[in-house]
Parts: sequence; C-alpha cells; structure tokens
Amino acid sequence: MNIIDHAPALLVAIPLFTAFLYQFIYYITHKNIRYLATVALGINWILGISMAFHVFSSGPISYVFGASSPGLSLPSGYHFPIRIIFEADGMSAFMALIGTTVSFVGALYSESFAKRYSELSKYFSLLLLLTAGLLGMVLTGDLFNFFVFFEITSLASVTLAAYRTYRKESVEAGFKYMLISTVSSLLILVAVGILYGEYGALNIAKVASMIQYTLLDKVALALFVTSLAMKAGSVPMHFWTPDTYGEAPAPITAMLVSASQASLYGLFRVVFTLYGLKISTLTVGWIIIILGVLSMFIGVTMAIIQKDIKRLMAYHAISQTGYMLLGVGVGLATFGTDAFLKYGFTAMKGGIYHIINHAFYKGLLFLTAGAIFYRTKTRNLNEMGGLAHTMKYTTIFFMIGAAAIAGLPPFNGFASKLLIYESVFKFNPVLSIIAMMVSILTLASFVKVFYSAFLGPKRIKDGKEFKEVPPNMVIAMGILALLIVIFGIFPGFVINNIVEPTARALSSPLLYISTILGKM
Amino acid sequence: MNSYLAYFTALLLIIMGIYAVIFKRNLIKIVIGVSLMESGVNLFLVALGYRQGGIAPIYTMAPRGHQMVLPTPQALTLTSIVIGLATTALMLTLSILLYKHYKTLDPTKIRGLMK
Amino acid sequence: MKTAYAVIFMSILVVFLFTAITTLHPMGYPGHTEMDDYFIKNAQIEVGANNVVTSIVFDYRGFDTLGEATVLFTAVISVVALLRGVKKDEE
Amino acid sequence: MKSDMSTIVKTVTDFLFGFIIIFGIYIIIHGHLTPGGGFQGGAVVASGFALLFVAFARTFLDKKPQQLYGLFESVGLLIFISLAFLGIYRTFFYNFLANSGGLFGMKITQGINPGYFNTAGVVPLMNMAVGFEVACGLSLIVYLLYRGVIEEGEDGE
Amino acid sequence: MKTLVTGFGLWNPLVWIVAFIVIYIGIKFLESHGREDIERDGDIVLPFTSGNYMDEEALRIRASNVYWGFVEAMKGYYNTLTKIHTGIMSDYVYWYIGVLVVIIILIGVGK
Amino acid sequence: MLNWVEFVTLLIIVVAAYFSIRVSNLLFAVVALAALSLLLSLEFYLLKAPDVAIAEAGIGAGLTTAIYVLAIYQIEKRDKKK
Repeated sequence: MNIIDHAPALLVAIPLFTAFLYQFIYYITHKNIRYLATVALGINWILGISMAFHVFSSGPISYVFGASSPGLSLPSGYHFPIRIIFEADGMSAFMALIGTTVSFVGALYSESFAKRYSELSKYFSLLLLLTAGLLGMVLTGDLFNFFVFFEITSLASVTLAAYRTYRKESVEAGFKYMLISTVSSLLILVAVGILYGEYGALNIAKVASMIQYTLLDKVALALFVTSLAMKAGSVPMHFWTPDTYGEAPAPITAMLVSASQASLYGLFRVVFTLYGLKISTLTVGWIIIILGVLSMFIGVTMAIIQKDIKRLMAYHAISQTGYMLLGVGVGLATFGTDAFLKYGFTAMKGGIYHIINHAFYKGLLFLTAGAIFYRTKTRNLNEMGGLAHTMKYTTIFFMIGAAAIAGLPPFNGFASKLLIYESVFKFNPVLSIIAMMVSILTLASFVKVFYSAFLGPKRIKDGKEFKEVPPNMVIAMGILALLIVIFGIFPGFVINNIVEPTARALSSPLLYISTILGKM
Repeated sequence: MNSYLAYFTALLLIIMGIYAVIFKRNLIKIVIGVSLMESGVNLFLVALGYRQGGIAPIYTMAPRGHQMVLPTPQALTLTSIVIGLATTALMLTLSILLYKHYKTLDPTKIRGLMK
Repeated sequence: MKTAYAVIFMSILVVFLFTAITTLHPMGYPGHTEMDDYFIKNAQIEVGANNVVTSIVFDYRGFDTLGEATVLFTAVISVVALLRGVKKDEE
Repeated sequence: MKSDMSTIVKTVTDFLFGFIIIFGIYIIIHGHLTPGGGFQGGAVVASGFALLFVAFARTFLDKKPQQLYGLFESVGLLIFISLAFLGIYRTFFYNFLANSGGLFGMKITQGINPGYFNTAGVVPLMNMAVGFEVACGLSLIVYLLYRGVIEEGEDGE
Repeated sequence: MKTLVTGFGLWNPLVWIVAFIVIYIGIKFLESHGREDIERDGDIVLPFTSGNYMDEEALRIRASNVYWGFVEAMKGYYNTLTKIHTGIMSDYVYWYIGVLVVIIILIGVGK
Repeated sequence: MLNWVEFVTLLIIVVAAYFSIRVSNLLFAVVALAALSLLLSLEFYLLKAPDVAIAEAGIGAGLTTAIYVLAIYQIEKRDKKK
C-alpha cells in the first residue's frame, strides 16, 4: 500500500476522523485537547505537500472510493465511472497545498487565541470540519460530492463566524452568511440535477466529455458561475464577506479566505474543465473579467473608508479576488486562440500565482489583526496606536504582509501582479491601468492601518502595556511570513515548479478527462 | 404537457422560496422559504429518475417483468433531505439567538453590523 | 422600485428556467441511463443488498453518505455550540 | 414549559414509545432489504424521543441527557468512519465483507428473492452506525431547541 | 534565485535587493555629510498649535480622518456605494438573483 | 395520459406552498409546510421512491415541523418574558 496513492482520501479522512474523535475524547478528558488538531493538521500538511509535488512531477492521480484498487476508475467492460472519484490534477493539488498550509497555521494559532472560549472541543471540531470541507471541495471529481462538501464548508464556517454568541453582530453575520450560502448551494444542486438529467452521469470528467452546450447547459452554467462567484466574494454579491470575515475569530478568517478560494477553484473547474470543450470562451471570459474588475475597484474603494481593521481587510480580500478573476478570465477569454499562447497563458499564471500569494499574505494579515485584537480587545482603528513599541514581531509581520498585498518588490505580491499587469496590458490596456490604480489604493489604505495601529505614542490600558502575543501565535504568523518572503525572493522557482504545472493542468481539460476515462 | 408537470411544480416551489426569502419581513418566513426551495429541489431530483411503468428499485418480493426506476437520484435526494434538515435546524437556532439579541424578527431591523 | 426590479428579475428567471426545462427529456423517459442500469444490474451481485438505493447510498456513493452524516454532525455540534451558556469573561 | 403533560398523555406516550422505537430499529436493520435505512430509521427513533421530551419535560430537563446523546452520536460516527477505514488495504470505503461468506457475506444471485438478512457486507453495519448517529443527533437537536438558550448567569453545562 | 521572465520583461529580486542596499548605503553616505547640530527629537518636529500646549494624543490624526480629502472629493461615488450596502439580508439575496438573471441572459442569449 | 392522483397531489403541494408563504400566523404556516411535506412524500411514493418517501415523511413532515414549532415556541416564550 503506497501512501501517496491514498493521499487524496486521507487528506479528507484524517480531519474528519479527528473531528469525530474530538467529541468522543471530550467526554473522557478535558485536558490538552487543544493540541490534537494541530498534530492532525500537521500530518495533513506533510501529506498535502508530498501529494502536490508528486502530482506536479508525474501527472494527475485519481482515487476511486470503494473500488478494489485506487486507480480503477472504470468497471471492467464499461466506459463510464460509477463510483465517487477524487481526482487530484495540478490545480487540485495546488489548492490542497494552500488549504493544508493555512489550516495547519490556523490550528496552531487557535491554540492560544481560542483558549478563552468555552466548549473548546466544538471549536476545534468545527475547525477540522471546515478543513475537511474545503479540501474535499478542491479534490473531488464528482458534482454531487462537490455540493456535499460545499455544504459542510458553509455550515462549519457559519457556526465559527457566529461562535461568539454573546455578540449580536456575530450571530447576525452568521445568519446572513447561512442564508445566502444555503440559497446558492440549492441552486448549485439544481444545476447538478440538470446535468444529471441530461447526461445521466455525475462524474465531472464524464459529463465534460459528453457536454453539448444546449440551452439547459447554459442555464446550469449560469447557476454555477453565479453561485461560485458569490461564494468567492465577488462584487456585487460581496455583501456577506465583510460581515463574516469581520466577525469570525481571526484564525478562522484566515481559513475562510482559503474556503472562498476553494469556491473560486470550483468556478475555474466548471468553466475550464466541465464546460471547457464547448464553452463560448469570449462571453464567459468577459463575464469573469467584468466581475473581477468590479471586485477590484469597488472592494478597494470601500476598504479605504473603513475604520474596523478586519472589515477593511475583508474588503481587500474582495479586491484581491478581483485580480485572480481578472488574470484567469483573460486566460479564458483568449482560450483556444493564438493570443492564449502569446499572453493569455501568462495572465493565467499570474492569476493562479496570485491565489497562493493571497492565501498566505491575507492569512498573515488577518492573523496580525487577530493578534492586535487579542491584546487590545478592540478592532476599531481609531482606538489603537503605538503598538510598534511593544508588539515587535506582530509589527514586522504586518509590514511584510502589507508590503506583499500592496505589491511592493521584492515580496510575492509584486511578482504575481507584474505577470497580470503586463499580460493584461496586451489584452486590454484599460484593465491593466485599473489594476495598477487599485494596487496604489491598496498601498494607501494599508499605510493608513499601519499609521493608526502601530505608530504614535505608546498606549497604556488598565495600567498595562500591550505585550507581545504568546509564542505559538508568533510561530504561526512566522510560518506564513517566511513563506511570503521565500515566494517573493524565488519567483522563478515557484513559477516553474508550482504555478506552471497548475496553469497547464487547468488549461488542458482533455488531460483531466483522460485520467478517468482513459484515452479516447 | 403533463409529463413536465412535476418539473414545473419543482421549479415553481423554488421560485416561491426565492420570493419568500426576498420579500418576507420575518426570519421564520425566510427559513420557510428556504425549506420550500429544498422541497422543490428534492422533487426535481426524484422526478428526474422516474421511468414510465417502472417499479421501485428493490428486489425483495418485486413483481416480475418490470423495469426499475433510476436509483441514483433517490440516493441523492436522501442526502439532500438530511442536509436540508441540518440547515433548517441551524438557521432556526440562529434566528432564536437573533431574536434574543435584537428583540425582533424583522430583517430590515437586524442591521447591527452597519452601525 | 426595488420590488419592481425584483419582479422583473424573477419573471425573467421563470421564463428562462421554464423554457429551458422543456428541452429536458419528458418525465418518465430518461435519456442516458447507463450508470443506473449498471447499478440495477450489478448491485445485487457486487454488494449483495436487495435494496439498490441502499447499496448506492452505502457502497457506490458511500463517501457522499459520510459527507451527509458529517453535515448532520456539524449541525448538531453547531446547535450545541450556539446554544451554550456563555461566560461573561470569554472576551 | 417546565410543566409535565397530563397522565393520559404520559401513559399513551409510554405505550407508543416502545412501538416507535421498535419500528425505527426494524427500518434500520432491514435497510438493505426493504425501503429504509439508517437515516430514515434514525429519524423515526428521534421522533419517538421528541414525543418523550414533550410528555416528560421535567424529567428530561432535570437530567440533562445532552452528554449521553453527544457521546453516542460521536460513537456512531466513529464506527461508521472506522468501517470505511478498515477497507483501506484496498481503498477507502471498500466493502470488505461483501461476498466473503462470513458475517453479512452471503452470496446471492441476481434476481428477485424473498430477502436474506445475512447479505450485503458492511452495508447493514453502516446502516446501524448511521442509525445510531442520526437518532442521537436529531434527538439532541430537538432537546436543545426545547431547552433553548442558556441565559448568562444561569447554570451552564 | 531565478529571474522571473514574464514574456514581456523580466524581474530579478536579487538585482532589486542589491540595488536597494546600494541606494541605502548612498543615502546614509549623503546623510553623514550633513549638518550634525540639528537635534532630531527636539521641539523642531512638533507642529505649531498657536502656542497652546496639546498632548501628543490630541495631535494625532484619527484613522477615520486620514484620507478625508480623498473621501470628500469622491463624495458622490461613496454616497451611491454606501446606499447599496444596506446590510439587510434580503438585499443580499436580491443582488444575487439579479446577477444570476443578468448572467443567464448574457450566456443564454449569446451563442 | 393524465394521471389524476398525481395532478391533484402536485396541485395541493403548490396550494400548501402558497399558504405557507401568505399566512401571517407562523404556526399555520408551519402546519402548511408539514402538509406540503406529507403530500411530497406521497408524490415520492407515486414516483416509485419508497426510500425517499419514508425519509421525507419522517424527517420533512415529522422532525422539521417539530423543530419549527419548538423554535417558534422559544421565540414566543421570550416575547412573554419581556
């Protein structure tokens, strides 16, 4: 039994098993249960990294649940898959890499951050379920399975957002998120039903090989695109994002960013793989580009006027999602033409590189916001100031994150934005200019945060200075900061070894299909 | 026309659910709207799997010489029913908590996040 | 104003969905049934269960069922967590 | 609603409760032969418990059965996922008992038959595990919604 | 530490870091040739407040006021934008359905 | 071929849905929803899906209704206390 063969299943099964185990252990002992989640997610992290590099070097792997061997996707003598299949191609492995990293960091950070909450076992169970949900979403190769994991992710993140039930705003944010995600997931289920009714299959590869692009398929595509873009937080369906991101505990917010990106992954998977062979690329590409540009611009302008630090960062998350949509949307709009090879592929690389960069620096920024909240007990920027005197590590990490999100060289944000600017300029110069303007406004609003939270005279509250946060919170932030610096200094290495296989996997639906169905 | 009746009913339920979610000024009514959407989706899925003149896909004591209806949509609908119960329970719990905090069920008055 | 827009939106949605659904196969005459015919034919031999739906739920699509049970589990611990008595000093 | 129901309700509930539970268990363990299964049977058992809460409100609110339900629910799920894990020498969710000749491993031929209980491999076991989980989980939801929010200052768990 | 080739230009972080260090040394060099009799933390850096004493807290610009001019200049834009952000949960679904309809029309009518 | 049983069932489902939205009394709305679930369960049975019919009758008509009623009861209890 080769462990890598089983990695796709184990990546989901380990967090699930640990989540169930938490509730069991809770009735036996209350001591030291905080560390179990970190250990399980640490194992998951290692598994995720090894699976990702295996996939990048030697092609997609599939995992068939319940078959007599993991790779046996077709029953003998038949040409259609019948069981649930997990398929880890480059894109899935890439998203799994992000998900495992961020969830490990979130669990490590939560050890101290969440210590004050009661019913701690529920908190960690939900954290593990959120991890399992988002990993399942990115690994699955089955439409209905995608819906199930979509629901797990929604439910877990709703409860975590509303976890501080003594705050009325938390409960409100939870309900709003719940309502919109339930409605969107039901419409996704309608779309899945339509595709099943037409083609009698649920496997993404099988449906992709049969798809006709009839009117019914178009309706299903519209339902998919809208729902998944909404969950990714794109304007004008972004209203839930600042609420939920703002009210969730900081480590959860960092993971919610990854969960949103899992929806973004779903969007890309649907347009590139599921409909990839028949889609009218120009129409759908422009829809995605327009959503992206709106997200970039409205997100960043709303961020400038915020005074709540986490809401501000949440609006930036919207605006950065716009960059990914723009990059990949340009790739889609040029898909299949000469322009794709000239600049479309580079734009896609930029968009995909931005996904991993954003997961890390926005995660780091939310964690620093959490660290500030942990000590000062406020999220209002007007009431902060002078934290740089005592919280030295947090200040440094915040500076790294802010420089990365604003696209200052030599951090990773610059590398991905450079790719997007230059390739999008060839496609349409106006889009590129808007993207640069947004970048400047991003820098401006983070200067505002830095100025009002960290600079200024030293503050004293209740006769105490604000100390540095506990060591495992510092370590958690340090891991992400280190990754940002590495990704910024070695952009060529990251592009060649991680981003390029991912972009290639995303832009070749036939490879995805033939992994399941064999050569056709 | 008659053969599309179940599809139409399902879609009608979904549209009515969306209508309730957008226009009703009561949290419980909104949750009822979501429940209606769930019922519509379930009906749609089961209707997809029906086969004219078929029997239930169970071999125990089945009559001979008939085709069976498609079993997959039924399995999916089972899953979706249980998921529907889970979401309903969670939404109702959240609305109880919202009522505790805001003393109202009117969604236009639950705007604490906007200050 | 908003109401008028919403009514327009919903009527367009109704028109599109209803026209689209008439291009689907009529109820009772499904088009592609290869996967389901495989289940009906082989479920009894491979799994041994007489109830084909159960063999799909727990064998062929067992992972969905695990996800479903997990959704229920999530809902239960969510309700427990949300209705818990909160200590004032938790902040 | 901390008052109990009248004696008639209590007696009828006592009488009905047994039937409902037995009916639920029947649905669970015959899930692989007749319509039904873990989810449906679990829901029936849970509605039996819901009836019990309404009739004997005080007894239940005093005893706080929450711990027990939570424990059993996680046990059910752990059994379910462990059964899935046991097949991992082939794949996750491999049905390692089907057609093996042992427990629930009787071979049957294709076609209509009266239904043999000793078939279907891990499916009946999973049905039972899921039935256990669903019954306890849904009862817990009903119980908690019956109890409501614990106010600050009231005695928590 | 490879060079990132974008297809249109290239970027090498190593060169950038070296350039940064060189420029930093240059600035320090220029600075060391300046006057040494100016006190950095003296009264010279405090703003003039009509001779009144004000504590350092009060002189600080609050976060809400940092980009006052920018927000004032774009007032029309921000008024529309904040009007859209109502915070009513029905509106969230309303916008979602609106976008859904627009996308259905765009995709469905297009070829 | 017009199947009258099915037609009537679907008609009453739509009527029940209409009532569950229009009625201002929440308990009546929930009862209408329960009726809808029961009829939906009947419709599932007519569509030869007994598994789903049992699930819908037990979960949709039974437990969901119970949860709704309990939630409304909780809200009204709080109303009285205030």
